[in-house]
Amino acid sequence: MGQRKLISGNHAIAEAAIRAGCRFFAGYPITPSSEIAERLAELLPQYDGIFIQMEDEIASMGAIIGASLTGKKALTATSGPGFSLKQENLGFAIMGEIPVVIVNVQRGGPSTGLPTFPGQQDLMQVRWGRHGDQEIIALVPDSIQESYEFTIKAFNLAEQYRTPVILLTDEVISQMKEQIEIPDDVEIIDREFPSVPPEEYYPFDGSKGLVPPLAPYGEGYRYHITGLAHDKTGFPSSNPKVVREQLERKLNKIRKNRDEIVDVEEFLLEDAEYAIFALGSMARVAKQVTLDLREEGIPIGLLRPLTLWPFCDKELINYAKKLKHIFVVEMNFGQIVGEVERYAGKYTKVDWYGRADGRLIPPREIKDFIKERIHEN
Amino acid sequence: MGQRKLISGNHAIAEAAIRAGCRFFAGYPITPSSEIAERLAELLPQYDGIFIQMEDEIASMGAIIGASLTGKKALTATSGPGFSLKQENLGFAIMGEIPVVIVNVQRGGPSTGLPTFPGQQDLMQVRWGRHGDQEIIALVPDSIQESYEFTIKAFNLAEQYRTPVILLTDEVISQMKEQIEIPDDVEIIDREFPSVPPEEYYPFDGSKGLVPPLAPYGEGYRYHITGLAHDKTGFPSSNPKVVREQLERKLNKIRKNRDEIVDVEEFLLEDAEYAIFALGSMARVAKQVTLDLREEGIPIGLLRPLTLWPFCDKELINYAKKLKHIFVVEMNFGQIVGEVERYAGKYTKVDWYGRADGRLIPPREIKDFIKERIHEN
Amino acid sequence: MRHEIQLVGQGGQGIRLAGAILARAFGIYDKKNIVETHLYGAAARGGLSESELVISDEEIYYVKVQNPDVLIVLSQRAYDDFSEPVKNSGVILADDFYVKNFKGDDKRLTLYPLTRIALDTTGSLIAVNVVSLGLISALYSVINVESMRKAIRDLIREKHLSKNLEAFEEGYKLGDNR
Amino acid sequence: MRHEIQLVGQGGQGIRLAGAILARAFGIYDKKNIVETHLYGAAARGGLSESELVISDEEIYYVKVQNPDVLIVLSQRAYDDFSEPVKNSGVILADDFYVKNFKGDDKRLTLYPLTRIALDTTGSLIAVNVVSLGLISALYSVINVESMRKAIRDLIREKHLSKNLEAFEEGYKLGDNR
Amino acid sequence: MKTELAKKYLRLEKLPTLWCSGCGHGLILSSLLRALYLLNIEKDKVAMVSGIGCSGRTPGYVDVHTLHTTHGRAIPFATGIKLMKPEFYVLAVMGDGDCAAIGGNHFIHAARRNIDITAIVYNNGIYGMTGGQVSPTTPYGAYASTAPYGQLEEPFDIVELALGAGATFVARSSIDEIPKLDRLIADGIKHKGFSVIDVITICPITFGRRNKLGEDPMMNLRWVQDITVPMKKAKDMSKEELKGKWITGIFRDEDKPNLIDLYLELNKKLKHSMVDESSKEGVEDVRRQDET
Amino acid sequence: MKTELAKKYLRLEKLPTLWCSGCGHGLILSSLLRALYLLNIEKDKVAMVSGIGCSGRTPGYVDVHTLHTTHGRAIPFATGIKLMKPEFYVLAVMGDGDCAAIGGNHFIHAARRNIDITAIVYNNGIYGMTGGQVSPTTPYGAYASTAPYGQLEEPFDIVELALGAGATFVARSSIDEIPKLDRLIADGIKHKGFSVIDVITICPITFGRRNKLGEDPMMNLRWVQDITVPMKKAKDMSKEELKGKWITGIFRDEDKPNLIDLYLELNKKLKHSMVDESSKEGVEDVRRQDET
Amino acid sequence: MKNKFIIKINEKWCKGCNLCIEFCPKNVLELKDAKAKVVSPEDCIGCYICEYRCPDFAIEVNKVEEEVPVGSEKTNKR
Amino acid sequence: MKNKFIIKINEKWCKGCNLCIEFCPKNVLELKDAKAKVVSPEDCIGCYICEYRCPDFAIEVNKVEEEVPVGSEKTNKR
Ligand SMILES: Cc1ncc(C[n+]2csc(CCOP(=O)(O)OP(=O)(O)O)c2C)c(N)n1
Ligand SMILES: Cc1ncc(C[n+]2csc(CCOP(=O)(O)OP(=O)(O)O)c2C)c(N)n1
Ligand code: SF4
Ligand code: SF4
Ligand code: SF4
Ligand code: SF4
Ligand code: SF4
Ligand code: SF4
Ligand SMILES: [Mg+2]
Ligand SMILES: [Mg+2]
Repeated sequence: MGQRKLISGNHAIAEAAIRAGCRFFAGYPITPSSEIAERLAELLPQYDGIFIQMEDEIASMGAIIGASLTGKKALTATSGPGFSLKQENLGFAIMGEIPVVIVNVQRGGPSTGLPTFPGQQDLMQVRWGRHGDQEIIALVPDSIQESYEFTIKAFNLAEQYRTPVILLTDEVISQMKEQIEIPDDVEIIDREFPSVPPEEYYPFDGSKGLVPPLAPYGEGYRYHITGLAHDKTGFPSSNPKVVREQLERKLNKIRKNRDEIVDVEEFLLEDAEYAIFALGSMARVAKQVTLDLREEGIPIGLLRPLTLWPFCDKELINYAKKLKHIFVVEMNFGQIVGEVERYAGKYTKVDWYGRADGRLIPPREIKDFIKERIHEN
Repeated sequence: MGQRKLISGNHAIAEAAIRAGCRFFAGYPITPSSEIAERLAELLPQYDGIFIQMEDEIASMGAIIGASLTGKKALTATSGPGFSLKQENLGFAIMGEIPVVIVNVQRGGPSTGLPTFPGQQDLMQVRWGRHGDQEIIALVPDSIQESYEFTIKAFNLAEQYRTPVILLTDEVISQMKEQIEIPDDVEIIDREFPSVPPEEYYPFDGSKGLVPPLAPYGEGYRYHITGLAHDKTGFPSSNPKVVREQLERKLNKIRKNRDEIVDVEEFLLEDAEYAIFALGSMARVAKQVTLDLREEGIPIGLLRPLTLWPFCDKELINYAKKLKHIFVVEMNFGQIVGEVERYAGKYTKVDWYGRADGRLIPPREIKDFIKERIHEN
Repeated sequence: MRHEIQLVGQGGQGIRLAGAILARAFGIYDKKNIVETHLYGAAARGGLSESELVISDEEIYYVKVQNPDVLIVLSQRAYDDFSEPVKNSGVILADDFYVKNFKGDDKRLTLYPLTRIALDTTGSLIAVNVVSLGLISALYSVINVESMRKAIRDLIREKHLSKNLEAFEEGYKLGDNR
Repeated sequence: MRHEIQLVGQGGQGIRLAGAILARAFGIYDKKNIVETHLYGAAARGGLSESELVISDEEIYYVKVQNPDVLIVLSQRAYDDFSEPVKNSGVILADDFYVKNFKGDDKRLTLYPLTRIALDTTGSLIAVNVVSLGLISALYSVINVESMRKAIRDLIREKHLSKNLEAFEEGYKLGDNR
Repeated sequence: MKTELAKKYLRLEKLPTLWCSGCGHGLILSSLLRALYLLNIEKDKVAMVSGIGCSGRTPGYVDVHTLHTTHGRAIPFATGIKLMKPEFYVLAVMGDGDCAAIGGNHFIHAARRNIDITAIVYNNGIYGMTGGQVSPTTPYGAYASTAPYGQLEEPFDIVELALGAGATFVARSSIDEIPKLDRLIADGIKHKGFSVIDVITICPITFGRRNKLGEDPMMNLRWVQDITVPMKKAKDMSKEELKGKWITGIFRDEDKPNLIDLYLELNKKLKHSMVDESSKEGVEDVRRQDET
Repeated sequence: MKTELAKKYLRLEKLPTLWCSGCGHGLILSSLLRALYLLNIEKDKVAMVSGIGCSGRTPGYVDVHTLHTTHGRAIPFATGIKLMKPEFYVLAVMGDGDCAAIGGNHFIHAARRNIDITAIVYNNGIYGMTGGQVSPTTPYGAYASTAPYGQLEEPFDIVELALGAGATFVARSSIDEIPKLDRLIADGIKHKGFSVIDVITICPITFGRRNKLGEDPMMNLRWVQDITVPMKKAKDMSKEELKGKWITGIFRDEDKPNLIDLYLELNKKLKHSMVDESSKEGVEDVRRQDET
Repeated sequence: MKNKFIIKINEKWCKGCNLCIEFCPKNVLELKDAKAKVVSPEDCIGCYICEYRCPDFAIEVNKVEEEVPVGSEKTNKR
Repeated sequence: MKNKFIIKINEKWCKGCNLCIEFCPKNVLELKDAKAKVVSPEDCIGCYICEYRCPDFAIEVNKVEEEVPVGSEKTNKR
């Protein structure tokens, strides 16, 4: 059995990163994420890795992309304001198909907002924060255990799909301490090495699959990467057919693999007539609400996305068809409810409860809301 | 009758800005927006205004906020990569409720993408690009005439609602030339001056309406603005009730006034059974398609949002209830279709056609697509 | 059973360390499920300091304290702002040095000379945290005092350890006597 | 009626200026609706240069040229890449100095010594743009030659004007003669 | 006494400040207020702009036009204000991280432009607000939460950086040089053009504690005395002796046209000489556009 | 001949370059390749990183590991590469806007850190790629599309800026100093630590044309001859005479520990001396966390 | 004509940082209950050091010239 | 033993910028049809200036030592 530990979410992320094989961290301090950096500043040099505090978040994002190209796994961590600054270079990583992991520990927003309080207000930004069409993978833990496991999963997905992955946590999950069990065995996925000799290698060649291998620097494969639209060789092209093919492949490697990537937790849904849809720290609150309502005889369950993006549209629709009513609960002023309405709205009633004032919404409030809505019908 | 001119979209924006009373421009060059800056570099000094090229887009965004606080109207212009960089300070302007206008001339993305080709790939970024909950106003012209008029409207809305407004255009509309008629009279709205003496002035006091007046610097009103959550005085507060009230007011001044703000064009919709939903340069293509299909006897029309955000949900639903089928056409890989599905999906069929390869999608392609879908049913 | 313990005071009273000790005692030595959260404000020093603990044999979903079983208040403001939600059956343990004004007649409240004991045994104000821990270890049956001692040994630096253990025992006596 | 005119060549042949002159002649003097768009590539000089014009009495919705009525090609690459979409009833006017290889037997195509005339009348390659404008003014009835002359006067700098007008007339003669 | 008089610039109801006991930032604020008082500046003519950090709390306490912007961006916001309000005194107060890490670019560009803003750097060599991470002025070898084995990077010399970027008034002082600092800040404010005052200060809580100075403000202040050397004295010291020391004094005080004056001049010139022809005829812009 | 041999570093199939006829950027590229040739550097040990701009096209032509990043960000990407591949020669090629406008902060921080990267600035005093807007090195009074009445701001002196920021190798040259430039670049590459080579170059198309030099490369090159002065000669010139001139030569060449070596040393030390106790026990991190 | 100095400490603002106390050349001040206190006002020489060294606007020194009668506007203001 | 120099111009790469021509001290080169051309190869003194001044890798100067027989590997390579 694995080792038992009592640590914070931020420290769990740092330690899991080491476990996942991360050997480079570049970041810029920001509450409530800084402990990830601080812990890695201690750990990385012990594992022959490198920790660097850069001059800002833009530089941090650039540095981890550079580091990843050498074949190493690289991480950065930030919170809202810093995440906003990273968008341009994050878009570059998506365009260049460079595996990196970005932690966004959500705090209350907008703007400088409430630095020491939680929020779930960057859900849509994660998906749409950048110019240009892009797909992104984002994982949302609701415990320290998951903070650890999803960190490893984030690195795995990044390597497997050759793409940036966001670990989207929040102030509650990152700052609180609870026990976790460090698993003895974890699966670690490393990026594929090209199977062809350098002369035949094209870094964006989709002919053999949606995810072309990425050759690490210094192994005889000398190629070009640009943020410009490019062809399979990596060199710029504005030929509409080429542009489209490349971009579609980049989108499709996520879209077409969504079944492999998307994961949800189904909590007491089997016989449910109602369901809450919630994620991250609010999903924990929702579990409490579910149990409480069940005690009162209401057949309710919880559908919790573990991967926020790609969105769990299929899983949701599947339940929507069976359910009388879905209650979306989030710590913001209306974000993921839009997606739920888009997919479930045709099949069932969708209601929303949420707000963002820096505090977890307590179970009672949600319970009252749901009961009222159920009785209205 | 107004003066007739033959100018490009970018120049129309620059000239309209002067007309709207803009006296400050801070920007950073980027294709295909640079002519806006270049023209204002010529014009502003002639109108006792100031043009400054800043060191980057972040600084440009900061500078126009500073300038606006002095009571002057201020503008910046950019394209995708620069727009991504502006997000953090744009969020500050929303939080601080500071009127400014930002032009985003969309080019092909993602990343550096296709600098000299058009795209409609920042539609969702405009809405969701920042951390924290925010509402934004975004106008989308489809001609040079509208580029001129919407620029003035953007300044008016910014002043009226004390909020940043985005003028979202694209490479086609910004670079092409066509005739416009400069209207003789235009309505110019200036921000409200406080009606109370300085001692009684609170810059975020929502008690008298959703939009508190903003006192210009140097008139005896000395107040504080911060990006932190704050109370009506502008000073930081983390009191959940205060935080929530303030944030809700900021959101509601857009949400509750959506009927005043939202505008759509209804093109041949009166007797339509089908409709295209398209905007900006693609709406012009869609108009051609509509006319062509009408000639073939298909009763189709076009619903075109002039304000992309807030979204024209009501107007759309209204038509969705009557229509057999809505065809969303956009120059990207699926963005605004999500909103259309969310609101119209319950009432009618929604289909999507789009792509982004740097070229306007020609009418024939869209026509074929629509006819095929109609016949399938 | 879900138990909720909350400690509130100001910066410099070792509140967060006390929370960590409790967390460790329950979480590591007693093998209960625990979640520790805390408030930390804008001020680095002198501001409010808070730590809260949810303890349970089952899984803990809602991680924040709602109606504490035990609330320790080490400052007036802590008492003013945090006493209300405490369960009717719960207890409020207040430091008699800092907490002087009370709202009406509160049956949940008891005053203890925590700060004075801290000063007497260690000469330092900060030891008020371990004194408080000693007190609740005696008063509150879910707490295993041996685990607490172990957790203190784990988390307090060598050079302060013996003084702190002494203070802990003094606190314990305070509770045991009553 | 919708008319589509497209000019393609390389940087340094004044393509964009020619497009602007056409746009001005139609748009300002003839009061037609026009839309002028253009391609501009990554290279500042030496790359492809293109300007296209849609002219109509009605509103112009689709702003790009689809099947040009008139295509002027001033480079081989221009011919290779842009001739295909030209209407069957349309014309391709090619410069015989730069365009040398043709695909099969193209009835739409006619060769003209545009560059040579430009060199002869002005001594400069760049005047090929106004020569071309002269040519199409003669060939293409929708074009009002007086408006073209006015537009040239508006847009060409004083010191180059007379030479350019001369080149324009030479181009006009070239079309008128046939 | 002077302090008392300078208190007219305070928002009294906002005090006590949120800074920790003995935080050096308060000393800079009080110097700053006395400088305003010395110059007898009207409150309504002052804008004070900050970024984010403990230093960024400053504007909240001062009864002028105050703006607490985003981290590192005080100067761009200040630039917008100054350009539209040339008659204003515009002060940018920044932490060392704020000014020289994330905000470094704006800082050097303001210096280059010689825009008439006064930049005051609260240089405690650490990120106070976020809990003690290294800053670009953390001394080599010092400990910080993100330098648990000691900082490996060399610090910026803010003065050198400002000089290299072209600032026209550049000075350094410390919280141990009060009331000299009052004068220095006043000189900076009076200076027409970009002025920089780098003030060496202390953060006992996040720097002192990790670096064997403890949380005692006095210990930390003694360290400031240790590492600062007045310019006069420095002249007689060897390079070796000066290693790790910050020299205090005025490094540059230069009269040069400042950006605002140049702008105003241009606008005046244009007002009398020209009207844009294109706005009449739509000609010039066609020509222009075709050129690019 | 040398050029021919240096062509082994070219991606021949990518030529001719997309640069305009007579663009100075090609001259810098050829110097750069000869420098690699001079040092006999293995292609597989070189990473060349650029931002966006005409200068940013450089990596596309060079047969090494090449990365065309976002505008202004060459150095951060290069930093990540260098830190993970200490044995690599990492070159950052940047335009003046790229390096000193949007990228200014990264530039000064790399200098401060003394990270072993070679920065080559293609300094044409203009934004070539976007059509001739002012750059931070546009001379005072020069015309540009965003300075139709002449530039009102003073330019950066890239050398002064680099020196002020702490760079350990700082030199300036021009495209009129070839083949001297080859050597200089080679020196920069060899230098262990951050090296800066500011190369004055020309953009006839967007700068020349607007500034009475026309599009003729020769005219533009003569202007470079005019405005550059070798260090030796400059010593005998007055301040007045040097106004508006760029001095060429090596300004600093200093031996100082560079960041990579410091990191490697630390890692080596740690490897032999410690294991993180907390990973065994979960104790240390509780304690640690409670401290902040 | 000896000057007198009135030292005023604003306890609400004083954070007990000790700086004024450490710097006072005449040991006029002392720390009590985490606040600065004036213990020997008569020793004060009016050097203003305490005022200048206080980071919290919490201590002020005012000269009272003997000729100014107590109760005049000047002293009363405080 | 006089050296000979072979000047090779790659017309595909030459952009006719004129720089080599302007700088050649011996007027060996000329611009024709927008490309550099060698017009008087015999005057070349092998100073390599043209090569160093070309921004486009389009001109190369190679010394042919007289003793090397034509057809040897060394000259053939070109
Ligand atoms: C974009 C962004 N990144 C990071 C932060 C977090 N942050 C707030 S203050 C600060 C640094 C504070 O240090 P300094 O500027 O030296 O000021 P001090 O607190 O020391 O006065 C940081 C990194 C932020 N608010 N925004
Ligand atoms: C974030 C961002 N802002 C602006 C641009 C547009 N842009 C591309 S290159 C460039 C400047 C080019 O000038 P310089 O760096 O001097 O290089 P040059 O072309 O002169 O070699 C600009 C502003 C961009 N690509 N990205
Ligand atoms: S953390 Fe440091 S800088 Fe911030 S207020 Fe406290 S002592 Fe001052
Ligand atoms: S625009 Fe200027 S910098 Fe760019 S390639 Fe042409 S000449 Fe060179
Ligand atoms: S004025 Fe001088 S002597 Fe008097 S209390 Fe203050 S420091 Fe001491
Ligand atoms: S210096 Fe000020 S805050 Fe510190 S002890 Fe003295 S009066 Fe109090
Ligand atoms: S080598 Fe010298 S002499 Fe010979 S062609 Fe070149 S420049 Fe002229
Ligand atoms: S320098 Fe090079 S590109 Fe220019 S003309 Fe000579 S060979 Fe051609
Ligand atoms: Mg600091
Ligand atoms: Mg440049």
